[in-house]
Amino acid sequence: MTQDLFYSICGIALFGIGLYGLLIPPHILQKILAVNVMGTGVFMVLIATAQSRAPAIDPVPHAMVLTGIVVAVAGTALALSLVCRIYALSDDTEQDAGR
Amino acid sequence: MPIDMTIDFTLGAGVLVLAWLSLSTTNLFKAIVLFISLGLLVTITWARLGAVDVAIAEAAIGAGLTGALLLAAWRRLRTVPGNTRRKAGDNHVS
Amino acid sequence: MSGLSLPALLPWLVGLPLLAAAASFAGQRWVAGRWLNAVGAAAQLALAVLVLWLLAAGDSGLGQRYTLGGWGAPLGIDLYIDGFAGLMIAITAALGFVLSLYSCSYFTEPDQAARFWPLWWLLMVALNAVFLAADAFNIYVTLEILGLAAVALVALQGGRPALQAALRYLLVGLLGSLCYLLGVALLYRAYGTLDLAQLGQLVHAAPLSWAALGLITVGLLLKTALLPLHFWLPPAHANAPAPVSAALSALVVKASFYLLARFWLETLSAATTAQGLQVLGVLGAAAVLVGSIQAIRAQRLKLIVAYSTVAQLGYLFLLFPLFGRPSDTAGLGGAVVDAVAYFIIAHACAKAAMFLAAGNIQRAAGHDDISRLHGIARRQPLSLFAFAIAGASLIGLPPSGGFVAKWLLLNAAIDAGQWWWLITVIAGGLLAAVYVFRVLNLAFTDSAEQPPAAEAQPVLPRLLPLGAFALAIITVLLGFNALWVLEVLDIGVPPLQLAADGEAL
Amino acid sequence: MFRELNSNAAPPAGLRIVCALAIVGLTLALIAAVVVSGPAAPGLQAAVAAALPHSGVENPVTAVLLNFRSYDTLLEIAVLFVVAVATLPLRRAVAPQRTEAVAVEPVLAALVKLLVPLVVLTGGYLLWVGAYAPGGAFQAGALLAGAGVLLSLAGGFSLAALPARPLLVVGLVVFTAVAAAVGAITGAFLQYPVAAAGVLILVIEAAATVSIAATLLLLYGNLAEPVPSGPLAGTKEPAS
Repeated sequence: MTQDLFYSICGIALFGIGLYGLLIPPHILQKILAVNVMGTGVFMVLIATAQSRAPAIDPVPHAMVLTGIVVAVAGTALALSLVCRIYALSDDTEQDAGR
Repeated sequence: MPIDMTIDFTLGAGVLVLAWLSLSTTNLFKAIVLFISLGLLVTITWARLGAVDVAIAEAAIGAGLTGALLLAAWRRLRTVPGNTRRKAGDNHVS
Repeated sequence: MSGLSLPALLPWLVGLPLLAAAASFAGQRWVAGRWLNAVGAAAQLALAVLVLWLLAAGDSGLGQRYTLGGWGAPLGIDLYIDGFAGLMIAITAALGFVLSLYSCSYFTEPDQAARFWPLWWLLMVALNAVFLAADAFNIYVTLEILGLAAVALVALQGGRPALQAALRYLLVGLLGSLCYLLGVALLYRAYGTLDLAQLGQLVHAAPLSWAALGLITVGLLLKTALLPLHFWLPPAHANAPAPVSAALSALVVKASFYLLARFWLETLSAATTAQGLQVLGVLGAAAVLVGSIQAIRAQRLKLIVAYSTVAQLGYLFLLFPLFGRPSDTAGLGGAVVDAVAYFIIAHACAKAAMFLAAGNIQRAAGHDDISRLHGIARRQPLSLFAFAIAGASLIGLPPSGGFVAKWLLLNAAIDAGQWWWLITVIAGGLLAAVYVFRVLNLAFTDSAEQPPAAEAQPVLPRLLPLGAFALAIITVLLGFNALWVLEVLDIGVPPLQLAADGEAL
Repeated sequence: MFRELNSNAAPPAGLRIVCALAIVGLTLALIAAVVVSGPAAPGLQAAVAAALPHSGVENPVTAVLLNFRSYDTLLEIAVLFVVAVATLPLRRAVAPQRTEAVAVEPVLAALVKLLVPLVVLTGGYLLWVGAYAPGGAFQAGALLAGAGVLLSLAGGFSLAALPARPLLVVGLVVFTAVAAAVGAITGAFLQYPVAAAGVLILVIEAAATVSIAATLLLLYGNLAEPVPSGPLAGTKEPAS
């Protein structure tokens, strides 16, 4: 098994773990974590692909991942700020949980 | 080379296990800390795959800043008992 | 040729709103300056009209490429415009102008206005960039701007329902983006390029192509809110401020649909199957029925309009089974694409008019609970009139854009020999009639226990009902100017295919 | 599916199992697709290497980010700008009035005073070195933001004191302005004249670094010190 194939598989598995985490776990913060885990999985596939062209490493996927990391932190920050605003508005978070 | 494969398998398995633990624990603080450790392990992985630019960004933004944001949000969710619900401007569209 | 060349204008479709975003952000303390945003929107409209005119006047009748940075694909990023893209840009600019004027009157509170305008302009940036995109990864970045700006605009209203809807919208959007990005990563792994045109030539039926197609499809379907994945749309669209709801329903969901059409019928067409196309069509038909029924059952005016969007989006997906698998990379054109593109435009105008009208009614009445909206027609005649005209277009009554759109769609279905889609189109029209007349019926009847003058209704600024009314008029005008729209659409389609269509007609 | 904001009730076991099986199936299918399709196709490294001498920088990743695919990076800065606009507190009047002043340990304060210039210096170095070696605007911006976080932790400065608006927007403005200006010279939007490419890229990166650092700092500041924002400007929790 080549290195790039191994990390591609890891990346897809990470994507799957993140997807399960997004759909299943109870807390919103963990859903936000899960989105980040999914993103890391995608990045791993990209970096593995870049590495598959060794010894000349393809810099384009690296640039894509750099862009992706910044986009991910932007999305995470927006999500967290929404969570905090919702929390500040609620009397009792449990009460609204089932809506 | 056997040593190389050992490193790769350790890294890959470590990343998957940390991700799973982080998403399956019921303790939020633990989840965030595990996520930050995941970011650090991923940083090592990027460096190993020759993506040094990405590794620096991952350490600074992916693990560092995202971790700081998550911890800050966690503290607010824990400490602020949002009991100052304002009726006006809240329910006018519900 | 004159000094005006079409491709050189393309980057300004992105650059102009980008600068406007920065300017409206830097000058947001200047309250009177908000009217400058309307001027900016007029400039964008002028630019879009100029682009469309040059596109239509071009002797080649071909799509046009622009190489950003002078590198050219696959190393650099290109922009691409053909008739379909040009029309989407034009409808974005046209609606953008009307909605900007409306928003100048709508957002009177400085804090809200200060945040609205930069986000609004960034939404325009993203829409134009999506329609011009010719690079798979570039689309990911534009989709993120689009998604995050849309979420921020939904959250603008504040209040728990809006914030929760925004949060759910955000998570769904991020999930969709990541599915799309994984698909792009697999495509790059398999073919080593990100340029859509090059991918279109390289892609062949193989497991990795199917995996990429599946991921890209799921990602974009989530963002387009096709039936089983539509759960996030009604709360988000119903709880946003009126001009935002209008833009989301009219333009934002169409952007991801546009990309789906590009990927399925152009770039990845070699990896598609006839069954896959039929499945998309069936989901669309189901969306028409389920969305309409939920609209009939909804209790809030804006929620009715939002569910109606779920239903109307379903019609668009008839594109896939009716278009079928292109035998070669032929470009998006022909009678079916005409019908669907026309449907997009007609629905965009009608739905924007409807959301503005609903927003006016909500603002005037202080709520949009339809059981308490008896006799609203007397107090908001112009808004109600706009709602009625837009409703007629959604039902498909002549003379309206919606009528022509459905007529074209019916023709396309018969031409394709797939008459069974007719049932969906007709049933959808009847169901739309039910929810539109349910609102109108209430609005024109006075309830017994109505306290007419008890509560002083706030007087709306004149522009608010006028904005809704103007869009309703455009909807009708569209019905009279169908031919011109259809001509533009065929730009970028090889003449061979056009000739074949001509014979078919 | 995304209904619960904050409940700790786990979904029913049946749903979890169905979900898990579906995801495992999907993951295996994707892995199978990758495995059977054999080695990856040749990428763009040859094209990048060929064009690198004309890009104005020596680090291929920086060349891709700021020259070959600079349009992506421009839009990426727009993404950060979206989030900055969406979360920027609008009312300065009710800015942080934290009653319990953070008790700053003198040792920590001294350490931070020593550390922050070092971090800022490293950030500047990363920005400059990005042309030749791993580094660049995003890494530098993140480091600068880290320095800001450290400073605010030590009580050295308040985030509200920054002239936030110009800092947040400068990256976008400079990038767009340079893109258009070089377009007027070379004929294509974002096409730098080869001789000036290195300098122009450094200018763009410097402006971007400032905006990135300011945005990241703002995002952290919003969460760390609860400032009322936007339509919720009245709903501040009592400082207890």
